[in-house]
Amino acid sequence: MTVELSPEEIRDTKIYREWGLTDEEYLKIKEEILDDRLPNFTETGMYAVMWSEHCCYKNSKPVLKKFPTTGPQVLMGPGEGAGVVDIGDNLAVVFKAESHNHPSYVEPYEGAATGSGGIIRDIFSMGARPIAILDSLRFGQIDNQKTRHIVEQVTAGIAGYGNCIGIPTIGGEVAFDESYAGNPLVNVLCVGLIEHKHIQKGQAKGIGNSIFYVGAKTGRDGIHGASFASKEFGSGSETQRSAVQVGDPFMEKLLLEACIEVIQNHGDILVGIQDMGAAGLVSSTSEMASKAGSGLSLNLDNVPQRETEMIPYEMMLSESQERMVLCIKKGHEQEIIELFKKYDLDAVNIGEVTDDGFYTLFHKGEMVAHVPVDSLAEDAPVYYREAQVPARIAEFAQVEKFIPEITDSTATLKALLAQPTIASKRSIYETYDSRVMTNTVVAPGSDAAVLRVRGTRKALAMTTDCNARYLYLDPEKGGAIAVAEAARNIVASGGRPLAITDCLNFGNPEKPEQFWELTTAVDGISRACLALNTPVISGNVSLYNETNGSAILPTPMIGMVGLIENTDYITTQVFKAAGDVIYLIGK
Amino acid sequence: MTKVRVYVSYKASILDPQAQAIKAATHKMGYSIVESLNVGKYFDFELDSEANMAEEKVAEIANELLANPNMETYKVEVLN
Amino acid sequence: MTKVRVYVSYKASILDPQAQAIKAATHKMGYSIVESLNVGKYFDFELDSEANMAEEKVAEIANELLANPNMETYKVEVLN
Amino acid sequence: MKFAVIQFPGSNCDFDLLWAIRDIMGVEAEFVWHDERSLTGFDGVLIPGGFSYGDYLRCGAIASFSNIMPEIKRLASEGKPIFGTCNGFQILVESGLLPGVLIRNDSLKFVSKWQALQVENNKTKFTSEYTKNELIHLPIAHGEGQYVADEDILADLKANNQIVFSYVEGNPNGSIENIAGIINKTGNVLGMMPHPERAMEKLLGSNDGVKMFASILKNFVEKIEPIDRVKL
Ligand SMILES: Nc1ncnc2c1ncn2[C@@H]1O[C@H](COP(=O)(O)OP(=O)(O)O)[C@@H](O)[C@H]1O
Repeated sequence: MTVELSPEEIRDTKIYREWGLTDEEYLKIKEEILDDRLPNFTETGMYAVMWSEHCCYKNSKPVLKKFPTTGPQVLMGPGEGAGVVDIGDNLAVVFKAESHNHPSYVEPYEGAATGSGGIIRDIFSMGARPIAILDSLRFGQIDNQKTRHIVEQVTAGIAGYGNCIGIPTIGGEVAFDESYAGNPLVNVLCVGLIEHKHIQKGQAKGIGNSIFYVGAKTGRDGIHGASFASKEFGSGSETQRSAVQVGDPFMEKLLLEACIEVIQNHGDILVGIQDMGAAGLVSSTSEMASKAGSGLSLNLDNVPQRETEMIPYEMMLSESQERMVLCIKKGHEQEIIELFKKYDLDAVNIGEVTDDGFYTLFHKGEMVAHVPVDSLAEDAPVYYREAQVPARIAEFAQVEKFIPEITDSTATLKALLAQPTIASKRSIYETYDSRVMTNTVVAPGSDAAVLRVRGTRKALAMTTDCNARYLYLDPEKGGAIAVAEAARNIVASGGRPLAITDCLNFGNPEKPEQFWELTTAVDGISRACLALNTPVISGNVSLYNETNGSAILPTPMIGMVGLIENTDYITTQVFKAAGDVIYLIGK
Repeated sequence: MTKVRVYVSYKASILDPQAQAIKAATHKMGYSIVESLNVGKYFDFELDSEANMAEEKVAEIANELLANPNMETYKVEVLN
Repeated sequence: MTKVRVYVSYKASILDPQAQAIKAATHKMGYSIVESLNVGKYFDFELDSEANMAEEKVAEIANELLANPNMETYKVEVLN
Repeated sequence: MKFAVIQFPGSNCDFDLLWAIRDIMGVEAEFVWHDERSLTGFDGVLIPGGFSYGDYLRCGAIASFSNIMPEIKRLASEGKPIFGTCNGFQILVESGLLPGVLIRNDSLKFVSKWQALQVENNKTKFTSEYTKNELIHLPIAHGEGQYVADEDILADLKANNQIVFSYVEGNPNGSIENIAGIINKTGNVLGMMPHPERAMEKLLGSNDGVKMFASILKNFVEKIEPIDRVKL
């Protein structure tokens, strides 16, 4: 059990540093936010996770501002759980990608599984029914037992979750490079389909409205997961963690169906809905209130708990999976409780919306936290990091252009095909159910995957792409190429690119050379997005991807969705018949 | 020939959705006297080795292969 | 409160793919002394009932739910 | 004629099955929640694939104790068609409506792909529209589809021509005798691991599953009242 330090002990021991807060940030909390009051244990813990890069994007916010995010097709851009794009017929696609890199190194199966679970919740918390999963994976060279184990377990985790919940995994990419050996990348993209009228917001507003906790019980799992994901890996940190989170796709399936039923049939009493992801309860509820300009008062005694003697700090920071927050119109509480009961799920009233702008927590009759809501969410600190061109870039400029000489093209082709990064990924994607929901027209094995949109003539094409080696050589061009490749995949499948999501996997932003990679890559992505009219509608940032000081290749995964107006236009990669003419198009 | 059994179970703080589902099923079947349920695995080895050595080797196997140290604990027991 | 444990294992006639794979893995890791391996599950119950009744009820649960008589056998054991 | 598509917590091919029978075959069908205790008014039962109760314990085991099960057994005893695919097959086996067991694939991996099958017995009410030994392709997607039965059961299955579908061009899960689907002795309960409901439209790669549903309708239904087909 965690022992709570007093506010004075926190100040004197500087324990907040271990949780990821700097001295300046701690002082700012005390002096600027709490009017010179020392934050208590619960409050300090909440600031530590809410002000982590993972939750508030404090290092990447200024960079993300550079993305083009609007267009006539965009119904909702970055800011909500996921972005929403119009596809006509009063329908829209909702999509977003999420990384779960660090947890997947520590515990590959559960890390990947809970990563899938998290992004799926993001999609249905928008009101959409998830219709597809894609992944983007990076591992070390697959010539050793450890990497093989990680590959096996990560893919088994993605399969285990997606197959069980019944969402087809229809595409992805896998690449191998030494730089990922101690820091694999596990990015999962989820796509949902929604009628315009059902689009939800993660907001808690309307004084007196009820805050509901639904889904799995809270345990002590993954406490400080968010700040953990915002720190570099080094010797020691592998053991510095609490219980790993375990995914329960069965529970999530029930939660998914129950939430969709609320959204579609009880929309009139639903004010807002959001999933509990990183930094669990505190993050979801404070963001919902901050977004709506409200305050919130929660009674933690009502939080369903899996373990005994949990303290407020643990309940607020726990990253137990398969939980959601709903804001329900006052007076309709019983309706929600009954509905969730059908699915054997907990739905518990844990508090209400207030108008004082404060985030207030009660536990066993005592007030255990009282801080301005915005200070946790909207007003978290932002840092403008320094960028510096890495020495290698200048060196590259000196190197003469390499033109490979091919004497035996058969041997070269075979050698290329034998590279794990290029070789067929069938052994992976055949463990993913790619046809459940009976919409899959083009399953893994072609360029982009294609799903028909039931009830229309339309289809959706989707793909994930990124060649990190290009970014290592030139982040600007490499970033642009990733978007362009995704667009080519969509077009080659018969579609018109609509928009992108991304996972920006980079190293430590506090190191100027690595920050340069990030900001320059974003320039390239933005340029390509503008040229192709594919705005960025959602995304995710994973920084500090380093092991013992050495960073991964800059890897901004691009996920793109395109619209195929008529299923007759769907094309696939394979040659169809002997005698057909082959054209090469482009430069 | 020595018989050695390894018990592998989840650490107390780890969520075990399977145990939850089975417990719920017993209640639905009318067995409301079930207060708690934990589920584990066991591995029965027969080894061509005397007891001490067998136990040691199985402990190594348990540690490396059978139990996931992030989530599970194990116990080794010589049966004969 | 009574603690009762149920062991469930495959009948000998069923070839358990998981046990085979684990045995092969131990050999690959150099533990050639592993002659045979069986994998089973165990279920630890806590019941709000005295021992006799608890054992009886758990035996029913094992028989109906925990083991599939077509492929598995079970054993019930009162622990305290 | 009205079919019940049973929904268990964790079923995930429930819509696929409903669409197949209702929207494509044009027959009335409705979801029935596992907690219901009556199937009055229904003339056939379709049990979908998925992960009922998360596949915890054994696939299909917990579902086979659902409140609806006695009713399914009643319909089975009355000779009404009962069909289970994938997890539905597992549930039928766990509940004793079909013999044998399904255990983990011999590869220990989930396998999802198109699978070639042979129609071993086209004299059943579920397969009469196929020709004998017809080669068909259906998607499979399962982690525990290895069919296992002891010698007696196997001899029985063979003696009564109860093996309806078998895997050809490779056995994806180690099933004994390449068994992919079996029928009960009275010929009205069929379980199979492959998914005919996923092979109903050329657009999705194959419509080899249509003949199975067409067989059911032809053989079990005296008079079909077609409903308005929902536009696909
Ligand atoms: N991790 C994965 N999960 C699912 N499908 C994958 C995965 N990796 C690759 N694929 C699929 O394999 C096919 C080939 O992928 P890839 O080698 O990335 O091709 P390309 O370079 O042409 O995009 C694509 O259909 C892709 O969706």
